[in-house]
Amino acid sequence: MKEKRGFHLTAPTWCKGCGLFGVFEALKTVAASLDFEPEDLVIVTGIGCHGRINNYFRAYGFHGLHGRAMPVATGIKLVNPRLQVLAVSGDGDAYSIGLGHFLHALRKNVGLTYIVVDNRIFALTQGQASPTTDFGAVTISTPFGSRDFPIDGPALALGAGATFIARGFSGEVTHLASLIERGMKHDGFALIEVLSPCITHNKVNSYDWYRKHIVHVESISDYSPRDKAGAWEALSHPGKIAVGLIYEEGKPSFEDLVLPDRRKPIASLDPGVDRTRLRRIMEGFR
Amino acid sequence: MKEKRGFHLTAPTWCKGCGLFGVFEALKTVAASLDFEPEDLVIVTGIGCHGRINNYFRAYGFHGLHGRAMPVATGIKLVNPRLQVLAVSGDGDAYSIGLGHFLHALRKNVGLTYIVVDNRIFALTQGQASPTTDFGAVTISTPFGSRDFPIDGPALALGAGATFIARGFSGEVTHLASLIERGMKHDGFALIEVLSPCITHNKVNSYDWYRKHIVHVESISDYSPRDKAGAWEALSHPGKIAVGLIYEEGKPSFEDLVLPDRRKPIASLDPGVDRTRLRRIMEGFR
Amino acid sequence: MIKDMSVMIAGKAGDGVLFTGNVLAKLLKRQGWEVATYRDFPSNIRGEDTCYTVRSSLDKIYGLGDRVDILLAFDCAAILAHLPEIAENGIVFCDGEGVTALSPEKTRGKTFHRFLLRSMAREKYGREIFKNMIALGALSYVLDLDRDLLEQIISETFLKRKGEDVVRTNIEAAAFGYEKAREMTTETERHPLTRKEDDDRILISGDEAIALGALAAGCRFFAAYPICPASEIWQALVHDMPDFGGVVVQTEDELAALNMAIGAAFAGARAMTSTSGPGASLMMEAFSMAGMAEVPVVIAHVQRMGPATGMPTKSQQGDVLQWIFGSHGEFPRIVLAPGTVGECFDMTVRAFNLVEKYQCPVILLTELDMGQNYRTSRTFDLSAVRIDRGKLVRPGELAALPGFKRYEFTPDGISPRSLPGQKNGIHVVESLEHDERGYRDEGLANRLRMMEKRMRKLDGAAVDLAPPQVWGFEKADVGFIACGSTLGAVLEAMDELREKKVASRFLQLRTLWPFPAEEVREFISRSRDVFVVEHNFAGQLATLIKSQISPCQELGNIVSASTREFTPRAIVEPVLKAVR
Amino acid sequence: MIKDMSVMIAGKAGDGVLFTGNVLAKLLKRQGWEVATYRDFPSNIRGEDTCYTVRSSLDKIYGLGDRVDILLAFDCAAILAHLPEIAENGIVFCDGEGVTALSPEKTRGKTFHRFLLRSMAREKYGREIFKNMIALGALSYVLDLDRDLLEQIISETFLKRKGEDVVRTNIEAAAFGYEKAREMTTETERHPLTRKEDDDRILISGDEAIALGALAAGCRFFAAYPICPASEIWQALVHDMPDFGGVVVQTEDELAALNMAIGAAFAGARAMTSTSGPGASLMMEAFSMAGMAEVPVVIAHVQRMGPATGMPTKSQQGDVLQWIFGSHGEFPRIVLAPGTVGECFDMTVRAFNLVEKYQCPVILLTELDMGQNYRTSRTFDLSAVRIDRGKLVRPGELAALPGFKRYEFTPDGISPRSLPGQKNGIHVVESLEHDERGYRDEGLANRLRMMEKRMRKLDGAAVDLAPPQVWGFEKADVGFIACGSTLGAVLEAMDELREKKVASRFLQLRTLWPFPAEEVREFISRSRDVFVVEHNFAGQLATLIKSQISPCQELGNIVSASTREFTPRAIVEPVLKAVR
Ligand SMILES: Cc1ncc(C[n+]2csc(CCOP(=O)(O)OP(=O)(O)O)c2C)c(N)n1
Ligand SMILES: Cc1ncc(C[n+]2csc(CCOP(=O)(O)OP(=O)(O)O)c2C)c(N)n1
Ligand code: SF4
Ligand code: SF4
Ligand SMILES: [Mg+2]
Ligand SMILES: [Mg+2]
Repeated sequence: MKEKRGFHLTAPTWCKGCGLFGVFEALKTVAASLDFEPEDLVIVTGIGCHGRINNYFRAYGFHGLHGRAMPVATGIKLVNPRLQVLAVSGDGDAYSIGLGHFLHALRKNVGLTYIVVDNRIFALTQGQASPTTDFGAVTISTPFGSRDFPIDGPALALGAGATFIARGFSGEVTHLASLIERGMKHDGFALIEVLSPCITHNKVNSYDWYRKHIVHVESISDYSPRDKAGAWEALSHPGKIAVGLIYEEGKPSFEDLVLPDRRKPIASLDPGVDRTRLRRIMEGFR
Repeated sequence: MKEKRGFHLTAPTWCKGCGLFGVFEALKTVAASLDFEPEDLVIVTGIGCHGRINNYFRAYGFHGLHGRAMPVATGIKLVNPRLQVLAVSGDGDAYSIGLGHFLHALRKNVGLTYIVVDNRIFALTQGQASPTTDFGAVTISTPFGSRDFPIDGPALALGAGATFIARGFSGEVTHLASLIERGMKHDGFALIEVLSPCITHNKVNSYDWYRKHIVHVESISDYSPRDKAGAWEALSHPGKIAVGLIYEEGKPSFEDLVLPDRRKPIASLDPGVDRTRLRRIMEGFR
Repeated sequence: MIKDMSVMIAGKAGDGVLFTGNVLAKLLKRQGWEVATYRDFPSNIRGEDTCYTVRSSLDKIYGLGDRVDILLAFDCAAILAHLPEIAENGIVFCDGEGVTALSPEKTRGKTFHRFLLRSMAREKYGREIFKNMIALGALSYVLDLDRDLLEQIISETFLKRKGEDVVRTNIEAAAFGYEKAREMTTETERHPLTRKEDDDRILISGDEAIALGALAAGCRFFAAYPICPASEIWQALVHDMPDFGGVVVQTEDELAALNMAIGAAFAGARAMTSTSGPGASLMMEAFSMAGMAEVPVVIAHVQRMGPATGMPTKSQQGDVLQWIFGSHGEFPRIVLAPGTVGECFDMTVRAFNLVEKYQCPVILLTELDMGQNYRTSRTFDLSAVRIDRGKLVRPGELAALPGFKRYEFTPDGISPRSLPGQKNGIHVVESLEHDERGYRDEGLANRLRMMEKRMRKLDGAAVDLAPPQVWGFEKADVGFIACGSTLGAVLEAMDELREKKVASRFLQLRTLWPFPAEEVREFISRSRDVFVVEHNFAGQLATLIKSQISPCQELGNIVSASTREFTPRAIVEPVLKAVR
Repeated sequence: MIKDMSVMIAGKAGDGVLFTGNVLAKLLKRQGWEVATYRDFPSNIRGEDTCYTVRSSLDKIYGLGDRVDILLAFDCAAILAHLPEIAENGIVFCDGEGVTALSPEKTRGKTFHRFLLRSMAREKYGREIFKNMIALGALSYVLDLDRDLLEQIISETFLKRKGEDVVRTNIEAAAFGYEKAREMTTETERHPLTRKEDDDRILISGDEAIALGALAAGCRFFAAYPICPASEIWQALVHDMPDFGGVVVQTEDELAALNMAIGAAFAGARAMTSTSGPGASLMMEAFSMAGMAEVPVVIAHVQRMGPATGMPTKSQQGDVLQWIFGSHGEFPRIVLAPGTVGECFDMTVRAFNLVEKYQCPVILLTELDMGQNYRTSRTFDLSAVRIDRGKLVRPGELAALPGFKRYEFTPDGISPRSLPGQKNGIHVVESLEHDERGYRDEGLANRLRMMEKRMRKLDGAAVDLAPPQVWGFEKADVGFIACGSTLGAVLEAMDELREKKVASRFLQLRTLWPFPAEEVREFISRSRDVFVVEHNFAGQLATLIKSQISPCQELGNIVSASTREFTPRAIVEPVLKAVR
């Protein structure tokens, strides 16, 4: 399938100007350019505005529970590693309620592409603070200003042993698409955080605001995504948000490590009754 | 209370030689040296061998659910910031089921001292792999060798924005006590991970093994726990485990940030009916 | 004279339907009328159908009824969707084309006005958003509402946040709408409402009433995770909590929320969390712990439609049995189900006393319909609010005790409670089975006594619990049993039935657990036909009743899995069918 | 001739009681006897009392009975604890002092031997650990067990892992114990057991039987988080799963475990998780999702004592209602309760067929007593195992479909299922309310139809579910209803009652939900006195029955909150009291 159209199911009803449109476009571009069919892709989503993507994107989809995209996606990948399993969460979904799952899928290096659409707000629930909301920000849940120090997803991922960390911006669709594409090709867990304005509930972190604050790592001289110390350094500038491919390393993926035979997906096994083998096990109980 | 004895309730029934004895001793030492009374201390524990400390240590205690020590401890601290709130978890409790809570309490910089007794195993449940179990280790849950890449608690904490990170060893009680003491004096969240052998279910990571692998940061020339890059570097040597005060920074604590008045603990408020104020609020619904 | 009147405002999410409805409701209330509102809205971000009904009456009303007199539609889709609900002689104001395309049968008896709100707003004020004020002006003409009151509400709404200019323009837009409606309608099409004195009343939602109750009851710790339709409790608390010296914490999830509230309660705060369906399921483990550890925590659960993520903006009574029979292991619990906004307040106050007296979790179980919609109510009676902290021992008392036992075996099963920081009160709160001092104990004898002790705590609780309220005739063949937000529909169904010469009684359950078996058995035995009315699919309340009253005669069960509020009609019809 | 015999081995955690008991059980089984074991152990790490009872019989037995013939105690505390249980003419072997201190009334009719296992082991082999082999040797003397068999078992146990030397020393230690016992006891004190041919039988626990059933049923994905007493299912699966091409994943918690199993099931695996009390409560949200999304997932729940962390090593039937009435929202579910190890196997196989046929979560509900204790059983019948994947469409069929609808409205409510990767089968599994293709739909009409569709799925399920099994007389005044691991106690109570001229019948519930109302109603109506027997405090099974059978006559309820296994005596006594 070399056509973006093949993945376009219907026009999204996100607010006009929402960053999620950028993510949607980037995803379609990648899907077409990687040349697979809609049925080979599974998009597992969390609950939030981001989660509605299943209704717009043509592919198998699993719109599950808030914060639980990771274990669902892991289950799918292990049972059928031939599938391209892409998970999409929001900052609340991934970093608040889903934080534990996120880091465990990451450290296991499960072969998933995880797109965290970070709009620094709980959008679908009308605008409460999220773990990435700026300190001091006034939201409906923090009328006197947020008193939580925000989480930096990529920094956390680095500390947790991630093998692929990228950050994109939904205002730069082509760049974002290139990051997602690389993430999809990565054998193992790929985190792609997307800076994505919520124009309705977050008036501060707008497109312009992001444009003023982002720094492309490509523009840092001698930057190498293979250098962990450099990656750490790039993520340590308050007020400057590093975007681009921040870190990458090679490590066996979870499915390679735990599956008896990756080329024989569990999904295609005949669950027939292997009486000989079962009888042998039963002998052990004599 | 300047006496260790005052905190000793009864002799622990951990396996003879268990690292938890070292933690127990260190804690009593600190409690006596910091000169507060048993009633000023609350120990919140997780479920696991470590959690039994409430039965042995004289102080208020909360032995709650597996993985949920952090929110319970946070609730206590906010309601009565005068209390010294100490939480004790195992590696399973803190880094497996409780990982999300751990990182959220940490990033909020709640004024807790969090001792994670890391024996690299689920001990109480008879020896399954934990998130810190070595790659390849054979445990009852991983008869063919663990296929998970272990988590490094301090590294993760650094990535998550911790303000105090230390690691001790239950084979070095005095050193450990000094770290805990510093942690208790820290205004904000203090993580103290303790390398602690489980002599029953983990035959590999023994006292000797740890002695061979630990490196005291104090012995690194020019090491400063205020230097994040240095801390990162100290945590990045495969096969070498950094112990000591790894990182420290000053930041307001959560209770300072969110409580209307820290000196008027909620616990001591009279929940009397402030009819004037309530009536004023009700006026808003006319 | 018009005594009862329903206005529906319908459009798309994002159209300002909510704002318009809220102002109208407030206006009607200030005019002295009783008001009940109903929002029917999608969980989508924008673009889908939404509507807001404001019913008002000179008499006390508890629910929505089942008739719409005036429809103000922001588009034609809204008309098509709601036409069947519109009463004979109803009036429809509609923006957009298409009204003319409706078949005469459908529109017979109803008056249609093309009312191009959007273009008017754009032309006159350059921005569509003023359509809402124009609409409000038009409605005040048709209903002959007090224009001074409207101006007053407009200024209350905008002055602080937006300044005088905005207030002025809005007032102007309302006046413009008023004139437009006057030009358009004949005098006979008006539904002028009489004006009464606005007495000591408020217009409030169930969620807001719970928040107010919590503050009144001394709740000083609130931890929660955002979720529809419980977040409104939080919204209502968060501004005022600091003034009371308390704190509101947004946790990372619901597991943390309940555990944190439990920690806070242990440390001495009156503590609470609130949630809805998915979050409630996530709280089941800590719920069990609160029962075991005897920590006093209040959980407000505003039910939405399940299962799973379900329909976050639709109401249902689908989670009733979970709180009664859910979670692992056996422990005492109290489940309260307020049926009016007034009861939301009262029962919240009561909940905080019960929770400390009985030292077991207390659930305030309401529904989205109750939580998010508005009702007029007498101003809540603050003088009746009393704080009873139960067996919380004072520091002085502790010194006198020969050795404090947190889980002491007492005749009533309730043990003294000390707080961390108190001398001589040291104990462990233990999630494992424990002895009287709180230390782990797995002995058989201790276990049996501890189980007995915990379960016995509620044996005498009936005196403190809200007993069922019986409405209607002393003697009647038909009996209803229901709880929560179906109350309004049941009461109006009773009126309709009476008109049809069927007398009925109604037992409103206000405490679901411990189950008031005596009262219910007695009620059932005095009725020929009993109908359990509930807003769910499987008949959870009926299941509960049958499980607790045995032997029990056959019960009728009027259920509705509808996404909309229970209507009197949905009750009257099956009853008539059954009894005739 | 001795036909029934119980041996108890008692000591402290860490003493090797478990090992000793296991070997004895295996030995008795190999000798041709029926065996039932019972472990009573603390959740502590070491030092607390623990005991292991091995009952054996020439006849079929399902439970432990309530008598101990021989006690082998590693210390005197054990004697004091268990003395009341020891039968007339019982024999006690005890290490340690103190036996002599017992009052003559207490010891009357029982023979006591000081048997200094520890010092013997230390003296002879330098290590206390050999006390277990010495004990086993002594028991084989007293019971006249086959020493070749014992040697064979010793070598099976140690050869692979520890080598020949260890085997040899252990065999020697056993021989030594045999001789010591011979020196010590008189011939009349022996209880020689006859030897039978060991036929086609196995000795297996419920957890192991479930694991085996899962492998046989084609389960190829297992995700779980460690918890007593469910981890044994995992232990039994983890070694063999790779050979079957499947995978076992240890997740970070129970929320992940069930969600991951759901993901795996969606992708096409037969998938399962297992847990106990606290973990089950954590699974409630995903349970609801499986119901909503119609994903076929099997959950094995081995009940332990709650509430909260409770007593992790004690059994209880305290979580029954949670699976039936728990979680938020309403959705279909199937709850199976095997009563024997054979049923653990059969029902697990059945569960995997049911789950794919009905596309709703299936719960295998057992108890610690069932899960961790051993019973002899016929070798499981593999020839009867059939795999039925329900409406799983094959890729070929998909191409022919005019547009695949995952949630198609079908007459039976069950819709076709495609797997990701299959062409023409694209759909979304949706946790929100959805249309036939799986896309979010909040319309009223769709909601009503979808609810109906899901709830209708089980209407015809009775044919596939395990019907209740009725044991005992066709006509009898006394009827028992029970499920799960109380079966053994009920059956023996029936025998005892028969001896006392009270005839009884017993309806064993094997499917708890959907509730087999017809069969239960019929059974109840044919009995004068019905007793619901269950291992919990509040009578959950009785509550369930009353809620489903209405009107329902009064039911007796024999409950036990004891930390120990249900005994026949606990049933016989109340029944005799009630019926006489
Ligand atoms: C268990 C549970 N708790 C709470 C909710 C309510 N909820 C829905 S979306 C959401 C947060 C969404 O924030 P985010 O993940 O950042 O997504 P966004 O809407 O910003 O894309 C919450 C709290 C839920 N659905 N489930
Ligand atoms: C919700 C829940 N799941 C599982 C368990 C069982 N469980 C008890 S302790 C434990 C792990 C203990 O490991 P760790 O935290 O490292 O403590 P340790 O025993 O090693 O000190 C588990 C899984 C539980 N109690 N609760
Ligand atoms: S509310 Fe925010 S995140 Fe959601 S669709 Fe609108 S702009 Fe996007
Ligand atoms: S099992 Fe391990 S962690 Fe637990 S008490 Fe024994 S040595 Fe310590
Ligand atoms: Mg967001
Ligand atoms: Mg551990």
